[in-house]
Amino acid sequence: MILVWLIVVLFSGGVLAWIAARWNEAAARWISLAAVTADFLLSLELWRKYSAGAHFLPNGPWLVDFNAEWISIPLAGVNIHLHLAMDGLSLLMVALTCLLGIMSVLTSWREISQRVGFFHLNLMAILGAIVGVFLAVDLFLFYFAWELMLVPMYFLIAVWGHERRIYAAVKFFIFTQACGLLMLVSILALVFAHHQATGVYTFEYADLLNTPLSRGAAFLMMLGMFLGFAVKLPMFPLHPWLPDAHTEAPTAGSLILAGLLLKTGAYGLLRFVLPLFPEASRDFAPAAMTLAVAGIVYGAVMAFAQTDLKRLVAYTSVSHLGFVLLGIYARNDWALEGALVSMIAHGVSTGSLFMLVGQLQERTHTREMDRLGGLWATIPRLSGIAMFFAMGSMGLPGLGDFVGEFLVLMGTYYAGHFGLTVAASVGVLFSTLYALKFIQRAYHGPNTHQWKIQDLAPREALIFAPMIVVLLWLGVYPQPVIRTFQPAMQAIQQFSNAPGEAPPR
Amino acid sequence: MLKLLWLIPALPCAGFLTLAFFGPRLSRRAVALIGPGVVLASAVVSWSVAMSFFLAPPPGGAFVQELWTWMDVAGFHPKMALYLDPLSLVMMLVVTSVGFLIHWYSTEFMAEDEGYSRFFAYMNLFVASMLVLLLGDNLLLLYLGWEGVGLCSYLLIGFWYTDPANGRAARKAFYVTRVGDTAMSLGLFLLFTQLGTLQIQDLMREAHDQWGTGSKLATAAGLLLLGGACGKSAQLPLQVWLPDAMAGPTPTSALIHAATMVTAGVYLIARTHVIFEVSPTAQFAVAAVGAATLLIAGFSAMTQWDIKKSLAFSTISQIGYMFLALGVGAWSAAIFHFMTHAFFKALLFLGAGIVIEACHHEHSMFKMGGLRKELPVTFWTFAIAGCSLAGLPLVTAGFYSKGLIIWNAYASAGGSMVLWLAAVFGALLTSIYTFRMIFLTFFGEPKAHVVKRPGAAMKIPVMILAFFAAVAGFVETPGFLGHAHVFSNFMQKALPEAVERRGLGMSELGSEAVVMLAFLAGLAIAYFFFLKKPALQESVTEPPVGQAVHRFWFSDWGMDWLYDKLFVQPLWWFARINKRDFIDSFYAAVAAVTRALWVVLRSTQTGRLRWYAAVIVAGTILFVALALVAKP
Amino acid sequence: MTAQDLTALLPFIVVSAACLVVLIATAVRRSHAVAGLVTVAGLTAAFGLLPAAASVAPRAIGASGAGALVVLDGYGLFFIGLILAASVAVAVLAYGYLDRQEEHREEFYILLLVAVLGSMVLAASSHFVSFILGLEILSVALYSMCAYLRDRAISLEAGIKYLVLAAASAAFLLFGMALIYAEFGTMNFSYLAAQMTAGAYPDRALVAGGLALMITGFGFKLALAPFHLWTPDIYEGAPAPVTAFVASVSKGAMFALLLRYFSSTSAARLHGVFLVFAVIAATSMIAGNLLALLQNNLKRILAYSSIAHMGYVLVAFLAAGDLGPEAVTFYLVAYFITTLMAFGVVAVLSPAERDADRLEDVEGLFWRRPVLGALLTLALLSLAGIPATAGFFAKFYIVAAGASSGIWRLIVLLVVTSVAGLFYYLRVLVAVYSQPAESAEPAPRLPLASGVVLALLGILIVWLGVFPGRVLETVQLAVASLRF
Amino acid sequence: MIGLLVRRNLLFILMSLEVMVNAAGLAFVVAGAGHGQADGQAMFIFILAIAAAEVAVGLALVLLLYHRYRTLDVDVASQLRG
Amino acid sequence: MEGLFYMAAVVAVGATLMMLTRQNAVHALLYLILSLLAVAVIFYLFGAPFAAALEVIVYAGAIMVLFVFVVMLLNLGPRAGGLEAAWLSPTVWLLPAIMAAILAGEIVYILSGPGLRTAPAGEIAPVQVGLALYGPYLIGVELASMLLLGALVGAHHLGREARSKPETKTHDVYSDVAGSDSGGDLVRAGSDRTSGAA
Repeated sequence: MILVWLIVVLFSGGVLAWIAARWNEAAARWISLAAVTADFLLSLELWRKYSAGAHFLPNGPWLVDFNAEWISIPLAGVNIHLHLAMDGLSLLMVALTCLLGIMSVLTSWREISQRVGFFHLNLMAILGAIVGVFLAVDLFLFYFAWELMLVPMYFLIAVWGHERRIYAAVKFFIFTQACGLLMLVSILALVFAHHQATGVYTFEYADLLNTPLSRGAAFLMMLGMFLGFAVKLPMFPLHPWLPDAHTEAPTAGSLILAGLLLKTGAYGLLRFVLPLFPEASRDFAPAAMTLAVAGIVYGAVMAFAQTDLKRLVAYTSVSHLGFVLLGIYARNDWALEGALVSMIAHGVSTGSLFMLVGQLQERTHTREMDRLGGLWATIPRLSGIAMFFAMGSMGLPGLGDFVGEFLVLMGTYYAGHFGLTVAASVGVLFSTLYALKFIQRAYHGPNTHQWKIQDLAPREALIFAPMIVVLLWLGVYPQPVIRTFQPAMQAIQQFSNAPGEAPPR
Repeated sequence: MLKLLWLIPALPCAGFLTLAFFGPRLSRRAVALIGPGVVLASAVVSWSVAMSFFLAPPPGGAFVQELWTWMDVAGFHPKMALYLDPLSLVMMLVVTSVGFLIHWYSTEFMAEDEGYSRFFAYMNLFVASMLVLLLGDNLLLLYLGWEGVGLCSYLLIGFWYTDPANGRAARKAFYVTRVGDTAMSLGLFLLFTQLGTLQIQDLMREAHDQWGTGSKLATAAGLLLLGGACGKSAQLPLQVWLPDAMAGPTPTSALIHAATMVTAGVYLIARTHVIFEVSPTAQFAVAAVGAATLLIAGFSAMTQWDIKKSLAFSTISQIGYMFLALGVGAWSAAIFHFMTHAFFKALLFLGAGIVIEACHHEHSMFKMGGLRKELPVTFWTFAIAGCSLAGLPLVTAGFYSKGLIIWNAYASAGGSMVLWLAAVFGALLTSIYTFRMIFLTFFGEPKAHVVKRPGAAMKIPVMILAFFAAVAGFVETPGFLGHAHVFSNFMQKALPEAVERRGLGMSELGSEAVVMLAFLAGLAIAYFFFLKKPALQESVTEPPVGQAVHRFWFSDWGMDWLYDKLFVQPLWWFARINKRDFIDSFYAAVAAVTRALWVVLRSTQTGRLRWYAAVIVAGTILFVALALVAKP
Repeated sequence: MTAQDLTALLPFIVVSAACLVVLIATAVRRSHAVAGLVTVAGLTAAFGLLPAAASVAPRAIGASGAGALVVLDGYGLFFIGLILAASVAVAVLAYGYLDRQEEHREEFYILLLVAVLGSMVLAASSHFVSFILGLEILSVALYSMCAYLRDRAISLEAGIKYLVLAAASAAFLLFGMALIYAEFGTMNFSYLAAQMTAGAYPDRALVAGGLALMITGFGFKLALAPFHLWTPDIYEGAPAPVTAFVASVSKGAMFALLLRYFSSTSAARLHGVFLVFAVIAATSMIAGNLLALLQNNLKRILAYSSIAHMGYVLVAFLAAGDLGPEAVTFYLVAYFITTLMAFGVVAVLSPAERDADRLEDVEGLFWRRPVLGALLTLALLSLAGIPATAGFFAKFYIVAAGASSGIWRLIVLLVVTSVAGLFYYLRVLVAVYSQPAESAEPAPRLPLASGVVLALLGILIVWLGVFPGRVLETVQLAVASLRF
Repeated sequence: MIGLLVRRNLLFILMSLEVMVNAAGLAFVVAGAGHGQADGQAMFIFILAIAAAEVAVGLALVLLLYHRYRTLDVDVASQLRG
Repeated sequence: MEGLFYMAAVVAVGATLMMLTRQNAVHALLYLILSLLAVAVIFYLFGAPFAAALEVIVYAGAIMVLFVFVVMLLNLGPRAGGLEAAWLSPTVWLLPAIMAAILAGEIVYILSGPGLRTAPAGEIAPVQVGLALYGPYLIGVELASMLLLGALVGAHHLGREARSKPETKTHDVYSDVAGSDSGGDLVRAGSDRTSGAA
């Protein structure tokens, strides 16, 4: 029942904030902050309870399970359940969502001044939908939450964005929706293939797992679903929506976009594509990994080429998520763990980078690197934090990203793709290029424009402190995170290996 | 006492944290206390640990202190553990002691600089990560220290960030070292996937058991590790960054680019010596790289006008010597040379710092002169260090350590006549540019008047270093001079003994004699060229050939220009043309096509009734035809 | 005409009676309120009597030699109920809308009632005669309704265009019917079905030709691809409530008949007809979505989107599996609600002299009139097929039906074109949420009745989107009776 | 049917429409006669009613068009486009 | 018998073609009436005397009279001729003619199939038609009356004099036409007439 509470708290918080905003705007902010923090505490409590020994419920590898009747069409035999379930993977993802949720509320404390109520409604709606995506186990419910995620995000960008927000919002919407519909078609094809085999319509994840599929059909379905998720996790050829959406979204928007929406793509691949179509994924793996590496290198080079700060950080996400995709498709223990750790680390480090750029934009009203420069003198603390997170996103050992990337590269190497590992490592090298360029252009160098801006306010320090702690903690002692993910990863491995083929240890 | 091992890296780390967060608020006096104080404490602890290590050597010659398991992923479980054995002990002692002296020196050198606390924070972080590198129990922890050290060198080189040139030099240093690090990480992957562990000791055992000598995998791993080492220690392919790294404050050059960081590569190869023993080709590659680098750097050093750049090239060539030693199998000789080099090179840099400060931040040696009288202490200490570098026989530490390496270059298993000749010619070059430097700055008529005399804080460390530069040599003397093997015996437990090969053409005495000859020749040439008749220099560099050679050597054998053309330009070009992300244009094209379709379709909505009727009729005709034609 | 027949025909009788009462009332004394009230009362009474008629269902009326003219089965009654409900909504919206016009207002209600009767006959017809009569009653009433506001040039133009083109397509339809009658000698769907399935008919060309001609009639009325050119002009020209009626009820009734005709005569199995319908569906989806891309007249956008939506429903229609008819019926229910909502908002917003159909009228609506803005957003989201709205589940159901019967090419085309469809829905959404232009004249006061109706529709959209279970059961019951 | 497409005068369009409907009526009667059933003629009567209704509304529209534009050219009334 | 049928058919088609090409509206109307009469003859030949009578009375009689009345009302006569000529340039004829030809070809192909029974099975007396009308098609008749009611109200509304623009009263003509057709339900027809007066 606690799972339903996770979602209900967020949505009700949003509505309350919208209503409260009628009278005074600060109340709206406090309500949404309270809602997200409540959720965060819930997830932490869940984590504490379940990280000890991951024991499974009878019906599959779930820690907590909630199942209720939703749409039942007796005649046609279709019965769709409101089936929420949580395992190690979704537990961590929900925790990340709540953490970044708190951050996004805090950062938009001063930045969003008009229509605050509606803003918080959308914010809470997105978070609720994302939690829904992470918990949904019934494919229809998953697709329902997946599509629900888009609308509030669209509003967030379209109403509170910057100059070209309409273009960016529409582009974002169409990109994701197009592939989302492809995913719908493949889900339905799977359901009907299952119907042919067993005569019953079901959207249950557990039942659909072992539907006998012909090789060609399985590949097509897998491709449809893969595209649906690959667009969200900006895979190389499908990524152009990301830079626009990021540059135009308000700070909270791009924080959630980078921190969470990209993860839903990766989560989808892990939860649905690999287990549901084992052989097809195996055949598709080399192609996916090459695309991932292309994404890493291309993302890094493009980040290097940008002059707009937010676009630079956006392209870094393309590069980092390339690693996650690489890890997922290397399909062995290290790569999967690496993918998860780098997902969380990326959420924290890129999220903070966006908040930093947001602060910078709030103070200097510009994102163009050429007009910035020499800020270290005027705002040493903020620049120091920027340096810290830039190093993080560069994959400096001792911080979260490195652990993830190292494990992913190790896994890829172990899976026998030597060429890909070299290319990916070159990608890491390029990441140094853009990280240092970011530091050099924005903070070092002469103070050409005589910026006189005030340094970090206590509220902002409150935001960055936990993020620094989490990133460091992930870098130095990622063990609790890895242990929680272990059972879920075991289940995914076991599902996604075709019967008879030993897991590539 | 060994239990306090974790304190050694922890202290500078704590220093970094306090200075980073509370630095700006502390007074200069407090910062001056915390910065060097922390490193002093760390030095004291390391000496005490060294004492207890000597007195009661732990079983098996090494002590492991496990802190916590870093990560445990299905078979890959690196731990945060510190590993102490003679090799890391020596390195640790040198780093902490020399580090403290340099900290003490920079309290005064950086006195009037506004980023005072920031400087010490970075320096403490550097010492901490260097110690983590040295004491790292597994290669991953070593890699953590490795990158940390790279980061600090970037921060310190770009310390005076207001000048973009410093920024560019710092970024160049970081990129090139990062290239090396990537090669090394690939090596790590290879090692782990093949041998199943990254814990250094088990790695060495596994490598020995599983790989027969000359196995391709071992060679690949060795070469990759060599790549990493070259990146960090500025060896042949990746040495372009060190000369530019001189843009940082002089104490950093002294600490990082002379004494400690650049020798990290040497430590890495020494630590993973089993891999190189298993694959002779990799070992020979190390020797070849060492020999080539020491020659090239030697030539370039002769043509530099900036005192610090000349010292930088000399560092590269000295590390070339160490790589040569490692290449031929004389492991302890390399470490011995590292120790002595750390002392006199740090001293040379500090001396150069004093000189630059004295001549109002003047870097060019040709504009200095005759500082002998104004800065007597600096002159004497500088001269001792110079002689030690050049290898003044019998008295200086440099002579012993370099002599040993040159002898091993010939005598040891991997040695050969060619290597020996290269080493000797290198020694000649070394003495030429060392004495060139001494004569230009300290002798001849004074061109610049001295602005600032070095205070006590600068003089004392310099004097201590001078003492070590002279004395440190007697720990390991060659056969015919008392045959003291204190150092190599001590290293015995960590590194294998250098084995003599049969059929030697010449004795150790002969090689030492030749080295002495080279030293004297270099001294003479330097004296003749740079003190007696300065006019002679123009006669060499005037003719077009000489001019070309001069410019070629000056620009580090054209490597800078080559790398720029090969890597940097294409990247900038691609960045410029592709700013708009050409994949985006593909989607824009799709949008344009749909827009065109819309325009076409809109034109069908003419609004005229008869056109609508015509379309309906046409539709009917089409469908009737279709219905008739289609098979039932 | 036995007693059961009469009870079965009760809804028809009540609607005709209401029409006459309004006629006489207006003759006695012109009062808008009375006319409106009687209409609404009549329609609700008819809706109330549906269970009574259902008790007697299924009744085939006029079942002597020539076969039943009208059959009142679960399916027919379901659609009649749907039509009556929609007409009540249209009537209420029209009341608010006409209140602001100086034109004679009472005739509209008579025409509306006649049109409703026509569509009811269509929904329940199972014979060519009742088919053509129902169609013509509906169309003739619509001609006058389109041209109702006589002082507006565009209304007149819409009326003329609609009349001429409808008459022409009716002529083709009649000719097609004549050919099929000539071949089979009977005009009743069930008899035709019997003979067609038997395959006894010698002259295949005659039947195929006849069917093709009839398709023109269907195509015109449902505004499918090649015959869609009239739709945007009539939607824009006609007053908003009339457009709402045309877009929803007339199309719904026609599709009900199409479904009954083709599923009973199983003519769809003829490959020729299947191919024709597939081509029509494809072209209407493409044309519908593409034409609306850069439109900035709201009514024209909704016109084109309704073309596209009819294309989607046709896809479900072609998916003849067990899910096909259900998907079609459910989609029509969702489509009714959404279209009525969208046009309802336009009707409520339009001042006296012209319809508020330009995008500028909707500019920043959400910030000026939050309730209306939210309702319009709901309608647009449902049209686009975003979750938590009826449109989403409807589209989901169609794709499911398509997937079950394996017509993959059409499904993929549906997906691709609906993405293009997103674009223009978003364009309108952007306008609704952008900064309101100060110059926008204050929107007329929201009449209470229309407000209630719109709110009700909004609730229905969300309810269908989140808990479609209840409605799905009734749909399945209705469709079960179709396959007698 | 040709008149419908060619003539711009609304009146002529209406007349050609009448011809088309009449043709359909003829087809029905012939079909009915062919089968010897009275249904054809019954249908014909209904077609008459339909035609009459159409003509009635059509001519009303003609009058309106004439009063508004003083001409019967149907292309005058084509503001709705695009 | 055959000759008469073909002759009537030729007259009908010829008259319609003539109707199309006339500039003068009245001439066109007269040709149309002629073609309708020809069709009536064909009906008679096919053994549908009642239909033929109806065709003459209702179609040719009432509807065409209506047309004539409107033409007279708007006195289109010769004056409009000039305009019409401009509109009938040969090129305008080309496309529709081709389409008409294709459609005609299709229909001929359809009709040429084996299925059609050519010979009329015999005369269908009006009494049978009446029985059919009031047997199964009773509802049809009722609906037809509603249809005419709708048309009546629509025409009345559209035809009513606009407030500002001058206009002649034309609506009373329709009522009797609608009335006569529906035949059976005189009661309703009566009520139409009263409403018309208002």
